[in-house]
Amino acid sequence: MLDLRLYMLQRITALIMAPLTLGHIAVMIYAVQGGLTAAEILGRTQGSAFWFLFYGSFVLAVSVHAAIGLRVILHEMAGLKGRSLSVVSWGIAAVLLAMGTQALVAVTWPGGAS
Amino acid sequence: MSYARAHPLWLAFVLHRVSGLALALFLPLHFWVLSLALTRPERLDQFLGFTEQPVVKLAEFGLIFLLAVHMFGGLRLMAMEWLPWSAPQKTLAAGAVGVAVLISGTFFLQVV
Amino acid sequence: MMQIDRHDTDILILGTGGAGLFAALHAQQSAPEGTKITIAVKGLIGKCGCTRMVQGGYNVALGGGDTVERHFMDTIEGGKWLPNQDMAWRLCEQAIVRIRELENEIGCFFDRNPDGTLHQKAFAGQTADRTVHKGDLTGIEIINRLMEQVLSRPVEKLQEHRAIGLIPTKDGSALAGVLMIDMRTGRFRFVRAKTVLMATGGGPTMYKYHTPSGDKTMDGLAMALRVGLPLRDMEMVQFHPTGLLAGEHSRMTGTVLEEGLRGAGGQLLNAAGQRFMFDYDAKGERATRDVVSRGIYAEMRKSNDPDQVGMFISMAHLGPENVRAKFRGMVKRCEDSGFDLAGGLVEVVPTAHYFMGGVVVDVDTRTALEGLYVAGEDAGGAHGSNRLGGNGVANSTVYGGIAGDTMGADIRGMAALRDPDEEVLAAEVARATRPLSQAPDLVQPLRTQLQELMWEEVGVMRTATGMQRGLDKIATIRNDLMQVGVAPDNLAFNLTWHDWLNMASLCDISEVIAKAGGARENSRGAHYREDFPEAGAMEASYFTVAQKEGDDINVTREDVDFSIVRPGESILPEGEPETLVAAQ
Amino acid sequence: MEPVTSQESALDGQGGTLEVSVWRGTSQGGGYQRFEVPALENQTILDVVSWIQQYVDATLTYRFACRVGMCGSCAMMVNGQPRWTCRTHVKKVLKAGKVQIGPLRNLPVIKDLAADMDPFFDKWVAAGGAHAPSATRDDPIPPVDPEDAIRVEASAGIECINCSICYAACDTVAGNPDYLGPAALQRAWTLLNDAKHDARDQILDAVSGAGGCHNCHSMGSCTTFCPNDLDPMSAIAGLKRETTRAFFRKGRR
Ligand SMILES: Cc1cc2nc3c(=O)[nH]c(=O)nc-3n(C[C@H](O)[C@H](O)[C@H](O)COP(=O)(O)OP(=O)(O)OC[C@H]3O[C@@H](n4cnc5c(N)ncnc54)[C@H](O)[C@@H]3O)c2cc1C
Ligand code: HEM
Ligand code: SF4
Ligand code: F3S
Ligand code: FES
Repeated sequence: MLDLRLYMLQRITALIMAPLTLGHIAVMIYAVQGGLTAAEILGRTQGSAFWFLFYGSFVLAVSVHAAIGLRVILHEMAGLKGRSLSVVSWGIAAVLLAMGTQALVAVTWPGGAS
Repeated sequence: MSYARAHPLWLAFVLHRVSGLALALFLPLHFWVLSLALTRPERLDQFLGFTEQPVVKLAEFGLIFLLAVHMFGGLRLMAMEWLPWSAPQKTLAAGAVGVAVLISGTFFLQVV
Repeated sequence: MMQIDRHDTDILILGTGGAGLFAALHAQQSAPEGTKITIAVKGLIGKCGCTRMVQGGYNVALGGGDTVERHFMDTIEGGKWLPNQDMAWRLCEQAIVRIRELENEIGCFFDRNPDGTLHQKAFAGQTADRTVHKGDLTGIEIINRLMEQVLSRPVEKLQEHRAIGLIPTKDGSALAGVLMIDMRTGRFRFVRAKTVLMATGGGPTMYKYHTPSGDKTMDGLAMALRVGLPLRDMEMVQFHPTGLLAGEHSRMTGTVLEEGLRGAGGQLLNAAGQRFMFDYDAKGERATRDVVSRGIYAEMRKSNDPDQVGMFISMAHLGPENVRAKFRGMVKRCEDSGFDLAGGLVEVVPTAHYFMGGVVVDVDTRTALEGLYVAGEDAGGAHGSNRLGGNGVANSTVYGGIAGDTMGADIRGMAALRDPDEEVLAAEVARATRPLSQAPDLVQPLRTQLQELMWEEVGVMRTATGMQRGLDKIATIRNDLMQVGVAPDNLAFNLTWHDWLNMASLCDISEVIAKAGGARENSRGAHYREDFPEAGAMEASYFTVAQKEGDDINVTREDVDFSIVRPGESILPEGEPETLVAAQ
Repeated sequence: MEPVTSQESALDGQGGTLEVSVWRGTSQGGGYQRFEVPALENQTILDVVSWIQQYVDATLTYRFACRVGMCGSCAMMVNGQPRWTCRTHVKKVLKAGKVQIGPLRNLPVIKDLAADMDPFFDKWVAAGGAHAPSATRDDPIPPVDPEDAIRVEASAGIECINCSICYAACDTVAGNPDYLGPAALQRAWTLLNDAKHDARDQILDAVSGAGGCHNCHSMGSCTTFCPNDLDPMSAIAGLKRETTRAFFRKGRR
């Protein structure tokens, strides 16, 4: 049930996420190697516009990307189609976006927990 | 019947789908844990402590490994779709990426 | 009695080979707005019949020294002066239009020369490089493209509908419609139409070794015979020299190993490993199909080892790698059935390939029965005693198109559908349901017997006594067939019932072949009489016409009308070279 | 593919019979039925099926025409894999003297081994698979450089015999009944590269809809199983590439 538009959206979001994911993994390696604690990490990310944009675009992209991906799987393997498929896909996107935003705020908003 | 389709490209597809699905299931969890930082910091600390346990650690790294697998798989796919390479070149590229994933994966697991 | 579904259309086309599909397209272009066109076919649209199996290609004179006149002269001389000259002329002339139509309108990809023009090559018997092709899978290209065009148009499609009877009007003056079996359900369906094109493609599959596709069993000619139409040149069965021999039980047996193998230097060897074709003709393996077929047949007769049936084709001396590269498809095909063409020996036999005989038609495909048109391999006349390689598909596409145009025009003068003679309809149903009320038995052994006897008695080389023996055996087999039953409880897609019907058609036409063969007391083209090995005087050429009268088949002779050129003469300008093909 | 180079018996040590299970039934359902078939040399799966119909069970239904891999009407599932049965030597698929034969996957069954191929051809047409002329029978035949890269690309898939084997092999078709499938899309790719084709823009539209080329996951089963060694997967990739390009040219619509 992928038409050109959904396909493009999925590929574009994938392309956005690829460097972000690499960046994230790199940071984690650096953090773990440097023996940083969670609090130390958060101390650097909270209040940083860079990390807000970094993880913000990841959250946006992944919500779209995963929703489209699950939509395909639901259609092909669970036989969902038509309206119910759209509703569920939008639902997934919304849940991911909501939870992602919450996490984003927690991690990058100034004055979050430390 | 499944053996009928057990050829490399099909296996690559299955791997990509399974990893994508696993990521999609894991991601909300990950978000939830992180958001604890905002709502109930002490739970986050608790949780982070919990993640120090080897089993959990392994699972976490497994998921990061999945992310790498899925990402390289996805990049491989987009290369197949968009780059007008010949079939052998694509096979080579996919092979190279696979090897890269393996090496970086093991390296990563060693570091931590 | 069985119930019959009734169905009406305006233009009905039987068969989806080159002739049927072209007729559908042309009828759509020429018929008045709102004309209903229906295609009925024994298999799936475009996937059955022999046009799809065309390998070598399509003959058409496209300049470079070649002319319609030259193509025509080759066709007449190849047919040993028996062709209907007006039909042959129209074939050669219209082939030019049809090939442009195939390229420009239908979208075929034909092979090109480096300079972008169409690549053409020469089959044996041609005096110019004339054959347009798509590798050695020309038919697939032509039929796939035609099939797409027809599938994407509003033509009614009755697939897996087998025509079993042409039903005339009560007074017998015109055709009312066609009785068929919807094979998937096993039900009868009678379709009325103002005009009907019969393009069921003949198919000499009553021979032990044969090349045509399995759906072709002479149904069309048998129907035409029953409705009383005259059939011409019915003794003319073309054998291809190199059919694969893979055992009696295998459907692969008889299928063609392409002509190009011999052209490229392939050698024919006997069981002792010796070449023999030079004993029969100075051109050796490169002689024409009929000559090589007879050479192999004669050599097979000499062998008295019952386990050693055929001769062998050997390519290995040309270098297995080279052969593999040049004949990739053929090598792979042999390999799939267990033979090594590139490096080993493959056993071959002459195999019945094409049927030159057919319904007598005019140059516009009309028959003696109003409303019935015939084109393609079902129609007789264009090839005379021998069809040149590459003229078969040209014939079916040219005349299929003409049939479509003619029907589209004629239909304007036909006000109403005609009512069938219900008695004939009932008789045809009774004929087809006969086995259903008898004790079930095997059909296949009878088919094997028929194929064996046609090969032995009415095959590559014939004698009066042999053909008479053949006629007696055909009668016995037909009697046996009439006793064989098919269980009536499940007629949906019942192949055994259709095998029975196939056998009925094959028996009918086998008898005509043998009778016509007896009536021709000379040897021309594909017809070789050991008791009359001479060709006879060309000026006194006659063709045979067979017609059913009561329960008898009458065969008469008619003089060939040399309407364009007389034997010994040529329409080529004075001083034209004999051949334009560079000697190999 | 292991080359078969000699004529020795297909069945050394098989005791002279094959154990064949054949699917029997209609669109309403059915199951496998067992037959014992004499083992012979040079025997194809089509020969096995024919023998059963001719000598044991007169009601067995299957389909074939050309007998030599040209018409694409004899495809069936053999031991779970889609194959052209007229060109599949028994020796190639026999497992301990046994073989299982069923109707082609991903298509409705008519009866026994004969599948209804209409959906396959409907999609062929829906993908824009019929040539649209840019010239008529009165025009000269246009010259085409056989070495031209675009012509070479167009020619790559031209020898498709529409046997539906790729369609049966594709799991995306199985899960997504609207998906046009590899053969139809390959045909669309050929036409897109055909300089003579007059409706090239329509092709991009036809393959960009809900059942279009973007559903393909590049599983490659089509290419793996195509009996003619064609490569629909790459053709589909070509369509994805061109539609992507068009997407950025036109901007989001
Ligand atoms: C292996 C092979 C190779 C050949 N190579 C060449 C070549 O290189 N060049 C060349 O010029 N010619 C070649 N020919 C000959 C050529 O194929 C035929 O001359 C030509 O295609 C006949 O076309 P047609 O339309 O008359 O019949 P076909 O294409 O045979 O079509 C007949 C149609 O009628 C249908 N039909 C049959 N019975 C019934 C029925 N009872 N009811 C409904 N439908 C029915 C069939 O299913 C089929 O669809 C070759 C033939 C063969 C067998
Ligand atoms: C990091 C970079 C990523 C890249 C390059 C990427 C790439 C892709 C691509 C190309 C597809 C299409 C697969 C197909 O059509 O067969 C895809 C599917 C999918 N992706 Fe991702 N992805 C990435 C990250 C993610 C993440 C983080 C998730 C999870 C949250 C995810 C979940 C999915 C899912 C569920 C699918 C559907 C799988 C399928 O259809 O089989 N992806 N991905
Ligand atoms: S691409 Fe290959 S498998 Fe698919 S229909 Fe064409 S010939 Fe058959
Ligand atoms: S098997 Fe199917 S998923 Fe694509 S690559 Fe072939 S069409
Ligand atoms: S019977 Fe024609 S492809 Fe097998």
